[in-house]
Amino acid sequence: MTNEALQNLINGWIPLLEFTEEGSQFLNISVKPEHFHQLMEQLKSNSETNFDYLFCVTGMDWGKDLGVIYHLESTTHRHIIVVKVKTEDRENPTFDTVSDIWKTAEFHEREVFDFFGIKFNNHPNMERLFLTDEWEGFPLRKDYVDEVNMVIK
Amino acid sequence: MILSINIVENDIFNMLLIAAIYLGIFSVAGLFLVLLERKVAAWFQLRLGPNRVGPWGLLQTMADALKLVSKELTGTIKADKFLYNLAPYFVIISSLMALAVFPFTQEFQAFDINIGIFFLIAISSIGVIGILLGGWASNNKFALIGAMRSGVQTISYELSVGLSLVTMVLLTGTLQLSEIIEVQKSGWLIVQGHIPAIIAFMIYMIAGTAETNRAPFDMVEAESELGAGFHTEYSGMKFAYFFLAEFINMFIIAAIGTTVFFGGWLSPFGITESIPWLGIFWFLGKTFALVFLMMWFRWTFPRLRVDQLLTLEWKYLLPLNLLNIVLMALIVWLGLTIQI
Amino acid sequence: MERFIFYILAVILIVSAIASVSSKKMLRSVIYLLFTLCGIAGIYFLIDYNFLAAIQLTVYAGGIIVLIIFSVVLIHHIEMELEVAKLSKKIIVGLACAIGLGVFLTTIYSHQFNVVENYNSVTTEQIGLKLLSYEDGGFILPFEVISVLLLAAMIGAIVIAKGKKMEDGRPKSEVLNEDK
Amino acid sequence: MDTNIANSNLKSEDYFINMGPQHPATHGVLRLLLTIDGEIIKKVEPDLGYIHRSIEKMSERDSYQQIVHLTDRMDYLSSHINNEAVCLTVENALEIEVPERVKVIRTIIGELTRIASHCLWWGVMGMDVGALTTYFYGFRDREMINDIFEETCGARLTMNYNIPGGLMFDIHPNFVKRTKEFVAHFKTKIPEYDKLLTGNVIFQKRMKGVGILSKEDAISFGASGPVARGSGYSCDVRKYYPYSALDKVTFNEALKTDGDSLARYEVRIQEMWESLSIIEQLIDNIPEGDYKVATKAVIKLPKGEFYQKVETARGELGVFINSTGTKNPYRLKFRSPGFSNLSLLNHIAVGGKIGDLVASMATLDLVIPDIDR
Repeated sequence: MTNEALQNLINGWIPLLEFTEEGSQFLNISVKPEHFHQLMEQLKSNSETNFDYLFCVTGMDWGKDLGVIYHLESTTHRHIIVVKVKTEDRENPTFDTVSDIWKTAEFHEREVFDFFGIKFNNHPNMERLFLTDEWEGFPLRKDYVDEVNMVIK
Repeated sequence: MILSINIVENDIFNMLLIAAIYLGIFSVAGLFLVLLERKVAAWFQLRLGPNRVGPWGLLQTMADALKLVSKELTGTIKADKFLYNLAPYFVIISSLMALAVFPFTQEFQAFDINIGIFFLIAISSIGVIGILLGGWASNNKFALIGAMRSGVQTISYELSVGLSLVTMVLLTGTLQLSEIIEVQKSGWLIVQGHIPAIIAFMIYMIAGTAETNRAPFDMVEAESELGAGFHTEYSGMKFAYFFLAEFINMFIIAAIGTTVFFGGWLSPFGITESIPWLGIFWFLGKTFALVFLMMWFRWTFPRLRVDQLLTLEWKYLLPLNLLNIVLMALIVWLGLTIQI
Repeated sequence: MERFIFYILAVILIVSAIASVSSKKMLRSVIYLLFTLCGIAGIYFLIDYNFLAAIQLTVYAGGIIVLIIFSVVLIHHIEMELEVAKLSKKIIVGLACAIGLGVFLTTIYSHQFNVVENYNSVTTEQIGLKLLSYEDGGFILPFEVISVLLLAAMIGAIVIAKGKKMEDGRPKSEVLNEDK
Repeated sequence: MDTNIANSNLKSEDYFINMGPQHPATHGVLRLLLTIDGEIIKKVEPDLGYIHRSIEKMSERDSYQQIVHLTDRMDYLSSHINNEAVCLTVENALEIEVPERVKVIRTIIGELTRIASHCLWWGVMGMDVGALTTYFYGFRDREMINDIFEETCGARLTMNYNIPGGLMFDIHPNFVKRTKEFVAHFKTKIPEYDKLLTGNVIFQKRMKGVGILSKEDAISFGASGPVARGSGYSCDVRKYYPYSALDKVTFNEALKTDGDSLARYEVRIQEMWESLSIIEQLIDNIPEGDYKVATKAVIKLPKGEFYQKVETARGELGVFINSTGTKNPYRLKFRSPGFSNLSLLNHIAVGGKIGDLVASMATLDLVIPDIDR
């Protein structure tokens, strides 16, 4: 399915979606956190989109916002879409988990939590994955400072 | 030099001498087998193997033994020290005791007991206690799992070893090792007993390999699963005891096979009958051929899984073995044996 | 010489028997028991009862001790120690043991033992014939009775090992519990 | 005594085992927390991060040329393909068209890397199921490939042969000859692999029906590479999103539908044949031309987001770059195949024996630095 067709199809499902193709080879959708889980569920279950393969989950720190970028692919239609969700709450950023939709998300979301401190509601095991439990801070955030170990030019 | 030590006199000096000679045989055979294993492994794996220490690497295992002797002994803090230290001796003493009853030649036999084969089976059942103890007393979970596996494995495969030997005892009518060889002067037992004897030999080799905890039945060590299994926490000389015992056990299994199936020190067709001391070369030659077979298994086969191991024993080997005994009994009863 | 070996074996037997009942760690008791059994096997060897000695080693040392070790290892942790009995119990047991020993020793010393002349070792063949003979002094009946007993034990073991019967993929007991 | 209390006393406790971080079967510093019941696995919980070097954070500080060097250290067995992934992303973003010669050489070396990686996997796979000899057979053939690499780019493992815009140097004059020798040699060796291991009854029994992964689960767990293709999920990036010279060659995607360990094993053996076929198609007609195009000393990517997939020996490697137009990426994310493949280990191991866990973990072909990045 082409990007326009996808945009037209998805546009009606959820309010307040933003579509863009600027600066990216895929169709990007920005969604509000409260509608996020609903959108993802529909993207997977709708037979025309059928995004059953979540292949990349990227935590992002845009300076002001924290968010997560999901790269989705459909193994039947072979189209790709990018879903972005962001929040301005840097103290306690929380999104809904999608590990109930794609099992791989369980590990990827733990990685995002580990490095960005973004929590996921209803996640079965929301603990640090790579770093030790007593680690302070979230290293991949732009404002993370570690005077001893970090070399920044 | 021919050692006529068949008649044990009530002389302490004599006993000590025999004990010393056997200890010598034991350690030399152990070290040589380790070297042989490494050479065979290298041959199978397109490598050179040890070739630095001594001519053709002959002294390599000596160097390794020296290294092991001089190593620090370590252990876990909460280990049951008494049992932990005791375990290697169980393993090594049981294999040393078994060595005593073999007739290396007609004369060279320390202890010609009238229940030779039964004695060997009895002794080999004690070695497993050492492994169980070592695994438990190390206070290591991997070691414990290895020990439990070993217990299960040895108890199961002892049956097959015993029954396949019983099959051959039907032919000989005696348990005494020297007499078993006497019987074979009219044809090695594997010839005399033809088909059932060959089946019994195959079962014996499979079960014997399992009994010594060697690949493909090395569940006990299973280095990709359990690290080093029951001897994970052993180091230095105590580890060397386990290591040496494994090789001596392999030698013992092969020696029993030689004695029972291939005529012990008898030469083929009696070609060296006139020179009795040549018997030791025949005995060792046959034994090392069987040892080589076991090494061949080890360096070719993948390891079985623990449940497959038990399935093999209880569902295939044991029923086959029982059938084989009936078959052999029939053959002996009807006089269908082949005599040369 | 034989006397010398006998005393060594006797010392091993007595010391390990005492250690077996007095050790606080369960697995150690089992090992002392193993020493006792091995010592008995040694005495059998000494008096040329080779078959009996080998049986002693296979069945008791190799079989039963391994099973005991197995069960101990499965339930017993390395740090666990047995409880010490109360003093009153200790005294009662000690008295009972002393009485037993006394009876035993008086019996032995009041009997006149004769040294066997023309002793010859029993072969396996003789034992086998005796076991399967149905004439006078034959052991065929006890032999068969014991094999039936062993069969019963084996079936029992299989029934226990098989565990609960499954009904619709669940253990039967669970289904029964729901009905109550 | 109350019967309930008696029952609760008889209840067995969970038995925990730490497999790793130093353990022969985890192939690196991976720690698995196993919950077992006797020999049967009840739960597998991976504990990661023992060799995490934060390559993603380091990338935010480095120039694009420098980032290429970091990727060698991720999946060190597919180092060339990792390099290629970053280079392709940068080239696509800058809209540079690299010469045909570069594309062909990249593809040939990529496939050689894949064969080398599978050789190593085959060796250690055999070791994991207890056949120790396979290790030396696998390494014997891998050594030939490493020699070719050494001659061409000076390194055997972390090659660094790719740079944004082409290759570091031209190929060695012997490259074509030696690669052809290797192909001829290796064609006689894969049947040997089958003889030694694949056909063995014990091996078949160890692998068949062990660690079953259905197609749906494979997709849901984000599996890729041979792991997913063993479950019948056709996902070869080389087929669906061909890069470099892969659109000029014909090859079959190795697919098996059983989903067990044996299927994953057979897929990899099949892939070695396919890689040989790709090399054969390209090796005789490497086009003449430059081995690189000139790029600026300081590469600045345009503002935007760029994503590139490549197929490493372990599966789909994705490089996601978010650029703000400076000389460093604002955010760089590697979607590593091993990380997703590891996430399904618990799923396929539960209910099996410890031996099954080791066998099915070997067929996942994990490289820990790839997971720990």
